[in-house]
Amino acid sequence: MPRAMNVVPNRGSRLLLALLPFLLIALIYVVGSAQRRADNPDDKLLPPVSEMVATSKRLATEPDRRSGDYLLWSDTAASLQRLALGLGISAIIGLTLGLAIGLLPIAGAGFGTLVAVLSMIPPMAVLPVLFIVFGLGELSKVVLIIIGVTPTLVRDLSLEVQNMPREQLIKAQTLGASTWQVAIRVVLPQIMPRLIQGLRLMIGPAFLFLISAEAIASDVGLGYRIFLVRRYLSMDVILPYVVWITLLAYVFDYALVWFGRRVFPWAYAQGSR
Amino acid sequence: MPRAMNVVPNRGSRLLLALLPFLLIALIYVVGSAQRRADNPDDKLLPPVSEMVATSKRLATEPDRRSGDYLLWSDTAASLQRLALGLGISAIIGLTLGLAIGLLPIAGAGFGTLVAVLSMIPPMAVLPVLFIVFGLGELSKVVLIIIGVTPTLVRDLSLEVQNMPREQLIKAQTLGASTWQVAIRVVLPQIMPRLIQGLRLMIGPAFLFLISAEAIASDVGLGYRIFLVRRYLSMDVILPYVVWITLLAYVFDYALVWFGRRVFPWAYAQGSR
Amino acid sequence: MSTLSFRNVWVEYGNQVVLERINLEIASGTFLSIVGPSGAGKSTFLRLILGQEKPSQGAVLLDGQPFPAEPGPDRGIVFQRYSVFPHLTVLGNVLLGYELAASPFTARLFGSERKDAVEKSRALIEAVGLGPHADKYPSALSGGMQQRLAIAQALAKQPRVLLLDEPFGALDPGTRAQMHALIKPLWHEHKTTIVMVTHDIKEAFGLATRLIALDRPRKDPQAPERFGARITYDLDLTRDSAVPVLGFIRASVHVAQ
Amino acid sequence: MSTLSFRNVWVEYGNQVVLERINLEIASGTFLSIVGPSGAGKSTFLRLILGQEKPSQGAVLLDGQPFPAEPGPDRGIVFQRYSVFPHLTVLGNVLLGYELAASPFTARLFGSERKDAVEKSRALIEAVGLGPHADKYPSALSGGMQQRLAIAQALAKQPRVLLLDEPFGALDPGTRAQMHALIKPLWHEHKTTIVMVTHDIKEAFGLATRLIALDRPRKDPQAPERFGARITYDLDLTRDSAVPVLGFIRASVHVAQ
Amino acid sequence: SLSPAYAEKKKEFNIAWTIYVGWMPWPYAAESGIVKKWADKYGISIKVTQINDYVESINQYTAGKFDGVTVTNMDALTIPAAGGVDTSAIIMGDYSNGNDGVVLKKGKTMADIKGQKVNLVELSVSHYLLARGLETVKLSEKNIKTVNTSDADIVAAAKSPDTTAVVTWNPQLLEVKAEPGATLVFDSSKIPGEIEDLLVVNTQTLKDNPELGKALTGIWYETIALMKDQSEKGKAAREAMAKLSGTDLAGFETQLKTTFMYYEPKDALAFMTGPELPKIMDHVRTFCFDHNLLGENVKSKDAVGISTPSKALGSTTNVKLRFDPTFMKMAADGKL
Ligand SMILES: Nc1ncnc2c1ncn2[C@@H]1O[C@H](COP(=O)(O)OP(=O)(O)OP(=O)(O)O)[C@@H](O)[C@H]1O
Ligand SMILES: Nc1ncnc2c1ncn2[C@@H]1O[C@H](COP(=O)(O)OP(=O)(O)OP(=O)(O)O)[C@@H](O)[C@H]1O
Ligand SMILES: [Mg+2]
Ligand SMILES: [Mg+2]
Repeated sequence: MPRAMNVVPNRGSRLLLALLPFLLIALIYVVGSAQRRADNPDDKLLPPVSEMVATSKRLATEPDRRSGDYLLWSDTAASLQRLALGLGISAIIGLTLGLAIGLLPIAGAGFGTLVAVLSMIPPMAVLPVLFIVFGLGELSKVVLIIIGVTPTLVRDLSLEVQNMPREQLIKAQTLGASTWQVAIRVVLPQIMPRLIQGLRLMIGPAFLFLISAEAIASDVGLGYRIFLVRRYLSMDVILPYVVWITLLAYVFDYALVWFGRRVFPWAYAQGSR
Repeated sequence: MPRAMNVVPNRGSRLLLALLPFLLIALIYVVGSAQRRADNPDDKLLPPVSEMVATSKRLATEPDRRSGDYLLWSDTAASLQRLALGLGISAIIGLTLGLAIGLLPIAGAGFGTLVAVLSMIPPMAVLPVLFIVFGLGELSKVVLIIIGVTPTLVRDLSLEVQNMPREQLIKAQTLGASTWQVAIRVVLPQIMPRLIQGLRLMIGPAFLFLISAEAIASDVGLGYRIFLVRRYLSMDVILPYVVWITLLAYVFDYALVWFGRRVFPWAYAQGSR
Repeated sequence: MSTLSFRNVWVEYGNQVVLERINLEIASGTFLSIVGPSGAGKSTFLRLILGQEKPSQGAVLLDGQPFPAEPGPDRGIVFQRYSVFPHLTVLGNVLLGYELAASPFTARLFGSERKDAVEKSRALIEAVGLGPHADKYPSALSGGMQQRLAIAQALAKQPRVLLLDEPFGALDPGTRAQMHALIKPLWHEHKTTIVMVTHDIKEAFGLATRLIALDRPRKDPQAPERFGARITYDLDLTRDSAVPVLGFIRASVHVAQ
Repeated sequence: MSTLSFRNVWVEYGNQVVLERINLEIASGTFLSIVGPSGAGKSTFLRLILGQEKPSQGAVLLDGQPFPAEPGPDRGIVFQRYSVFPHLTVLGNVLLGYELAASPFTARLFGSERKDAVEKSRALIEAVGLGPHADKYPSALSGGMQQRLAIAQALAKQPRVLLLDEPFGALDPGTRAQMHALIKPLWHEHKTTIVMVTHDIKEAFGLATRLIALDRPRKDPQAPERFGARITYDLDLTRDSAVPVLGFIRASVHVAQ
Repeated sequence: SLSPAYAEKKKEFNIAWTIYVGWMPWPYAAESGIVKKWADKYGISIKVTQINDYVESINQYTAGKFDGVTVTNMDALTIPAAGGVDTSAIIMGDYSNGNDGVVLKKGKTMADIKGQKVNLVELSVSHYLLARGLETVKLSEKNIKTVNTSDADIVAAAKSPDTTAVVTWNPQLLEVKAEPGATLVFDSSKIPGEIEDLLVVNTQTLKDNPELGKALTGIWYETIALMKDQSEKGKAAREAMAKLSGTDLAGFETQLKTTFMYYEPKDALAFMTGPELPKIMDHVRTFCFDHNLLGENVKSKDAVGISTPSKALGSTTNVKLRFDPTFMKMAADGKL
């Protein structure tokens, strides 16, 4: 008998093993749902899969009685737009500030501590201030994402700059580069893969902030719908929405990886540096 | 004139530069507060510093007339207990699962995808489900922290295990180690510093989840207080609480660094490995 | 008596043949050096002995017995890098071998058992010249000191076969010479079979009692991976002048690069 | 004509004296090798020339002028590692020097300007033997090829002084020999002043026209950092047999280790 | 466990409450020992738990985590009753008599709301109030746009410059009204009795454990008697309630003024058994059905049956919300 650590499952069993926990969860759900329905035919907590499928289908293909929108799509569009805007702006701020803090000792001294402190403030606690400063429109939702995501990105990217081999910066200077040139031609391209990495890690938190913002004040969006129907324990809406959000996050993550590999091939080649 | 990137401020000016943005923010606040008060003497949004100090003092040093508790301290104690419990359990699950997934190919195949998918579920979206499954006691608050924090920890730690030089694992086996012995004597101690690092990064999210959970169902805690007085927009309570939370997070972060350096000196020595 | 035998061993990865038709008997107590160009399969050869790799054809035997298909305490190894545990002190690194053997569950020793193990460990540490550094972490040691520690660690298990994969490759010439001066008496004393891969011909000749070269005798530029490496030289170095054991088998078909 | 002068140069970090009383004139076109034990201050010496470091006493002059206290295009450097930009292809790495000079804001060239620069770059890449690899990223190059690229990159700026800090230390002996064969004609052709730090005495003698050794002549075991390194040998290698320039100044006070 | 707290005899009961002027007697009763006194009397124990979020408290009740909850008539219909949990309203505590209101920052009358964006907790009693207000000026929901806004954040939302119309309840309403330039254009005093604040319990639990109903009713009327009391003792009680709701005595009493408390059990009994209640509930269920609040698959407003002492509404086979005067009658008769 080889040691457990040396037992490598083959392709087929790997796939099977990966599916197993999902199947198990599905099974537990189906059984639990059936049991609750048997106890109380109106139970809303664990609706059967068929009901969730029907509801999802209705949400995706039938216009809403109240607004005439196809709810799933209008919610998704609204949320994704906020998410993209929030992450996009965060990325730009993160790159700029991260580069400045990492490359310029003066900026590092001035903003380093500030960013560290800001990153510790729980954004949810300062929501009232956000509302009043940024209003209740799209802006405040995007701003919540930015506030939640940017400090981590800035810290991460400035650390990446500081961890760059000094030799490269010196080398660039011996090639005649000014600070600006070092920034845009040497440092910026090299931290881009890390930005991709950082954005991947931030998809989760970004969705979190988005949903929280939408839960508090909104009239469309994935988070809005979840918290609205929460009033009626409409798990047949909430659960498909959660699955949908998870799927979106997963696709987004995958897209970022794909993009990174395509645009920064050098960073993914083995043994670079 | 040297290049901007080569200008290194000395100790004194570094300190000054670090303080500058904080002073600036304080100044903006004081001016803004005075202006709002001039416009509307009842303004609650930006209370003057004196008022916040008075309120903080009352919260910290005068027993609540109703319960006899010192509110700030009873809130802090309740929240910190939940936080410690949540992070502690997350750390244990993270270590166990991360180690198993990283070290055992079979566990990796079985749980790897599951954890990846779970980490994409925004915990806030399943908050309603959580409350129903785990009730409204301490448990559901701790569980929210665990759900929010653990998947990231597990991924992080399992990656760390997988990135360990294969040579070390082989070496351990040539010294006669079983899988269990490799796990506890070779892998576990080496991922502990990474756990510390991971926990540091998770302080922010953990506070976030704590506050969100306390906002919905609780009768004591920092998040509870903030959301309780939010109905009256008592910023003279909210702002000191936010500062206090930020400070706590900062101290916690610092304590983790200190602990890591003390207990795992080898990991912080230069050029280890 | 721990004779290692390779019986018509082939190693293939999919289409790529890495080693082909390896036949070799390594007598107990031999110090065997392996040289050969990069990618020839020297590390693969060691992995076969280690049990990390299974031959796609043929068999590798220890005293005529196939051995378990995973690394074990009868075969020690020292790699070029990552050979010591960074989280343990010098003493802890050597002690670990004893602890693993004696305590399956906690892998820790206490009381007099520990005392004994510590004593044995200290003796080994002394033997490799790390006496004054027993309480340091590897990060505080130079590359050469780390490799000495790795050797002490491997010797603690008294393995029948000790494998060295370019153990001194990362060291500067001075330290390398020190290591040579260290390893030879240790080998003499412990009577282990040592198989060492090296890029340094001088080192190979200086230390070993036998030397083999792995190389691809046929090179087809159109399909370089269709032919694997074989043993192209096999020299007995214990004689006064080095004498080929199997003779000069290079030559034959050699398509120019 | 780009003579480098060290005038009574001292480098101290707090209490620790790294270099003391360095006096040296390096004539234009010299190929100077620096040897010495680890920690002697060889890299510090290069950093002084680079402008990264300021002497705590004395002055370093280029043609009698102090130079700006930061690296600039008149002094090129090749490090042991991290010497090329991983995010640029071979061509991009060499091109960068031209782009930086010609376009302060975007640091990119277009049209015919770019064409000219590409041509010049390709010629240099050809000269270091990387012609067929111009479009590869450094991660696809071997260590030796990366160092050749780093040299081409440095030469693009036609620096008056080229500094090499153990440029071939990470290479295996074969590749190292190739690099030696490459560097000598390049130096001849470009007439640069080269200052090379190396651990390999053979390399130092093989390439240089002058060799200096840095070492601490006094060693006080109680306070090892109280005495800095000086130039302990200075040999002119252009004569038929190596002849000391300053003579043998070791000896004097030497407290045993 | 996941299974609801149905059935069988038990000794321990959990009641959830949320901060609202009409429900503050509950925490006060728990704190001052009144709960224990009555529970002991009937040989049971009752735990009174505060939930910060109103909706969550009802959800928890519906999921079976609580045996009873403080809730409005409309939410009792749309959440537990529509969710299949047979629910009995045993205490009619008060109705909102101005505690809920529509506030405009731009405009002076209800008609001015036309075309504005309205911040409110969607699908709550605020929404109902808004719908009733719109009816009075011949407008419909098509003429406005609603923005769902959490009740804890509605005050901050109201301060935001781009917010012009808000519907909310107390204590938030007080803060919103106080904004310079804000006008209260419609409030619940115009629809008296329609927004009722109840204590509901699980019908099955109540059936198995009638002592629970007796104890709760006993607690309630002893506590609100204190609340009404104008002596020092009453003032102290009100002050404690004010504190518990996060405000001071003055603020609490302002809220109390716009709350019509049924201090006497006989008044509440009269209302519950009278002819008004079915009319109101009919109005409410129509609103709920129009807004899909009874469930997406419900084809008529009759799907969920409501029983009041004077008249039953909708399905008779699926009665899920019952107005049960038994215990208030016992209180009125002094039989507790
Ligand atoms: N797991 C594997 N899958 C596919 N090919 C492999 C694998 N391991 C090794 N190889 C291939 O086998 C050949 C021999 O590799 P090996 O590491 O044994 O060479 P080596 O002689 O040790 O080289 P070096 O001197 O560079 O260490 C190489 O061409 C390598 O690409
Ligand atoms: N920034 C610094 N602060 C303090 N001490 C330093 C600093 N830089 C270098 N030193 C010290 O100066 C001495 C010389 O360092 P240097 O890197 O020049 O040595 P070296 O001769 O290049 O050694 P090696 O051969 O190992 O590269 C060392 O003892 C080092 O510890
Ligand atoms: Mg190898
Ligand atoms: Mg150096």
